Amino acid sequence: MGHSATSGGFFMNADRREALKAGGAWTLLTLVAAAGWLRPGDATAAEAWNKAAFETHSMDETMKALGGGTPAQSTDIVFFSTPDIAENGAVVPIGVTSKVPKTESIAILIEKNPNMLAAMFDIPPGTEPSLSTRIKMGQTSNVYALVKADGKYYVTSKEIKVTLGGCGG
Amino acid sequence: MPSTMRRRLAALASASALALVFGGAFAQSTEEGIAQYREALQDGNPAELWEARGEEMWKKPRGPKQVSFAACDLGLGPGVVKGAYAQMPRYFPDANRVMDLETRLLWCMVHQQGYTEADATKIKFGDGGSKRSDYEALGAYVASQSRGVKMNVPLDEPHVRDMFHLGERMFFFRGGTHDFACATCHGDDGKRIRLQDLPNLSKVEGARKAYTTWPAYRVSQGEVRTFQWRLNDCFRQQRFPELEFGSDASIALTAYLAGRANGAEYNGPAIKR
Amino acid sequence: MADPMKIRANLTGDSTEVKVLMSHEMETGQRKDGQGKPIPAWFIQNVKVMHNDKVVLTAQWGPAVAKNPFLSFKFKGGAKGDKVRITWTDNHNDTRTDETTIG
Amino acid sequence: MRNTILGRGIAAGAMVMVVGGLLYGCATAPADPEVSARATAMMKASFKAHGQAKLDRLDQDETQRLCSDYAGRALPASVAEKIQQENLATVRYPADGKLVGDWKSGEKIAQSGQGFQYNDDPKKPAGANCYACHQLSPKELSYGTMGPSLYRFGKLRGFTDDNRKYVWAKVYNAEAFSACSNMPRFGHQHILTEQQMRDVVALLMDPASPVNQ
Repeated sequence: MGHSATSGGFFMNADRREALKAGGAWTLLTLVAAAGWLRPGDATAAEAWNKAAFETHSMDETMKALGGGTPAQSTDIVFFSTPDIAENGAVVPIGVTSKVPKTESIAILIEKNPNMLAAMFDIPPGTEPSLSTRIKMGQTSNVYALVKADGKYYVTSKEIKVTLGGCGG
Repeated sequence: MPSTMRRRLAALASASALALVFGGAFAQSTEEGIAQYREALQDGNPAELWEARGEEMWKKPRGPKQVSFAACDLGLGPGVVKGAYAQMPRYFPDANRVMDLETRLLWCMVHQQGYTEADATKIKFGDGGSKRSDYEALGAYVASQSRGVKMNVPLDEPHVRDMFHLGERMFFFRGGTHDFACATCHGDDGKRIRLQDLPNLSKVEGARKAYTTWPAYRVSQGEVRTFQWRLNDCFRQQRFPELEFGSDASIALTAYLAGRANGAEYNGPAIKR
Repeated sequence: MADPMKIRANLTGDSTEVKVLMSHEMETGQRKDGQGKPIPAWFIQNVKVMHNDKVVLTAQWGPAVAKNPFLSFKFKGGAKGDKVRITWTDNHNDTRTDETTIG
Repeated sequence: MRNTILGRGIAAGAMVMVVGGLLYGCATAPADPEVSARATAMMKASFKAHGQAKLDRLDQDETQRLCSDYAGRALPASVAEKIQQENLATVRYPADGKLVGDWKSGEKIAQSGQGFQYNDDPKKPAGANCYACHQLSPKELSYGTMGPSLYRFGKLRGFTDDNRKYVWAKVYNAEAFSACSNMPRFGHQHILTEQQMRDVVALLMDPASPVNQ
């Protein structure tokens, strides 16, 4: 059946995997959604938001919530257009490219934010495993780019310094 | 597993930090880091969301008289937006006054659309959230229509010229508890406050570089800020009383800075920290 | 109702670059108002990008995504004139869909 | 009518009609007293009292007036001397002679830019915002360059009584040493309390301060 937006990515929590193993119903739903038969608004209601993964405070907890093991460090994950210093923590540009074959999803995690996970993206075949977005950082922190490829997890990180801008008033 | 894993990741992080230092491909200094940051922000400017909102506002009938801004003359004829911001502030005979963009918008709202001045100035500046100012949306739209146009404030016009000179004196006026003038922070080359480079607005190059970026989306505030806001907040930090919206002093100082920027290509609305 | 998104989709070679700006508070739930009362979290949770009828990207976001979110990525298989449609849904179950034509 | 934004504008416009022609064609004269007087009058009509920032903040003292009028021109030596003498005369040392306080508190004062803005709470202590303009502790990367680096200030110059007195006086009234300096007169203008002054002096002059490491 190939990939769909929701199969095999971070979006899948334990329940969903069970559903998938059980076959039938869920697979049909994703195919229907992927084919656009459900209009947005209908389909989005069926989309998952992994609450547990967005409430974690460490990489371990996050991996657990995502249902994955210890990620291997990889030089095939690269940050681009990601500054070493943020002039303001309210908007920090982050770009991640994964050269890991069969990349299925990319997540951005901020070690010292109140909750570590900032965003996760599922990358279906045909979409380049490379994207950029902007996140908030409360303070100077390590930023992790976590990639799931062919069922395995890979990670790289860099520190971004957050500075106090302006006149300080 | 938890703590070992955390430690391993920390080790990875410091290893990659070392790689950064010795790799040499990344920022060598704070300045370069900040430059990278600013560069990365250029990819997408939320000011476009304000521009879209402002364009809709400009074209729709509004106010008690249900009149659109098609009747509003920004100096180049009723409803003409293209290039208008690059020639403001300017003298408007119908109001017998030099006006900047925001003051002119207010004039059109009151004299053409039938708003009371109190209604039209209820929200001068937004808060980045549900409190939204029409001036910020309209300002972003009108200014965006001067992108690529050379600044050409009509300084030969006697009223504008007079305001320019008054604005120049104002720029150097020291006062308040801290003895600050605009020139305190913006009168020298190559200085910065904290990590922010300070344009030397007493020189043509500095005025050109700075003025042509406003209005701007401020990421720290999640809001588009107009030049009226920029001046208002500078004076707050100068420890002055509050500069009134649309006041002559606000227009005189704008005339000085915009006039000094003449000849430079307008390039806003920009995105800033 | 939420403001429209600003979407750009440009074809270069066989790759379509999508850039989108969304109008959203992305309130973290960590901040307090003037009276010291916590401001409740309000943020986009799900994003879906469709090329014609095919999903080309889905995302789950937490409140750490910056206010007025920006997202940029590329996909293959797009042609000029095709539609790119983006939908977001936030934690108040508010949703917004906008589309653009690949140029 | 005069109380409205647009109404005020029309009144000002009429004034322009009277004097506008006079100025047209004149060379730029930065310190033309007539232009300065009109600019000051315009400012007083254009600002409004807000919180603790009342309109009297636009009333210049002699130092402010001279520095405004000579801005952008060479300051004559006699004027500079006059400004420095008058400001030196304002410097007061603490009655107990104690000039050096707690550098940890001084560091906090140096980091804070709060105080005296119209939206600031006048009951809260003000900061000196030293880092806005100066490098001090090497741990703080976010420092300005409007003033010189003060890193290792005491260590380089020596932890002497004379230097402590100089630092006190400089923070108290910078115009006493450098006419039309950009540095606020923290003591003279009552921006910092006596104890805060001591703490800032400690940040620069305590051998244990991070500034001197």
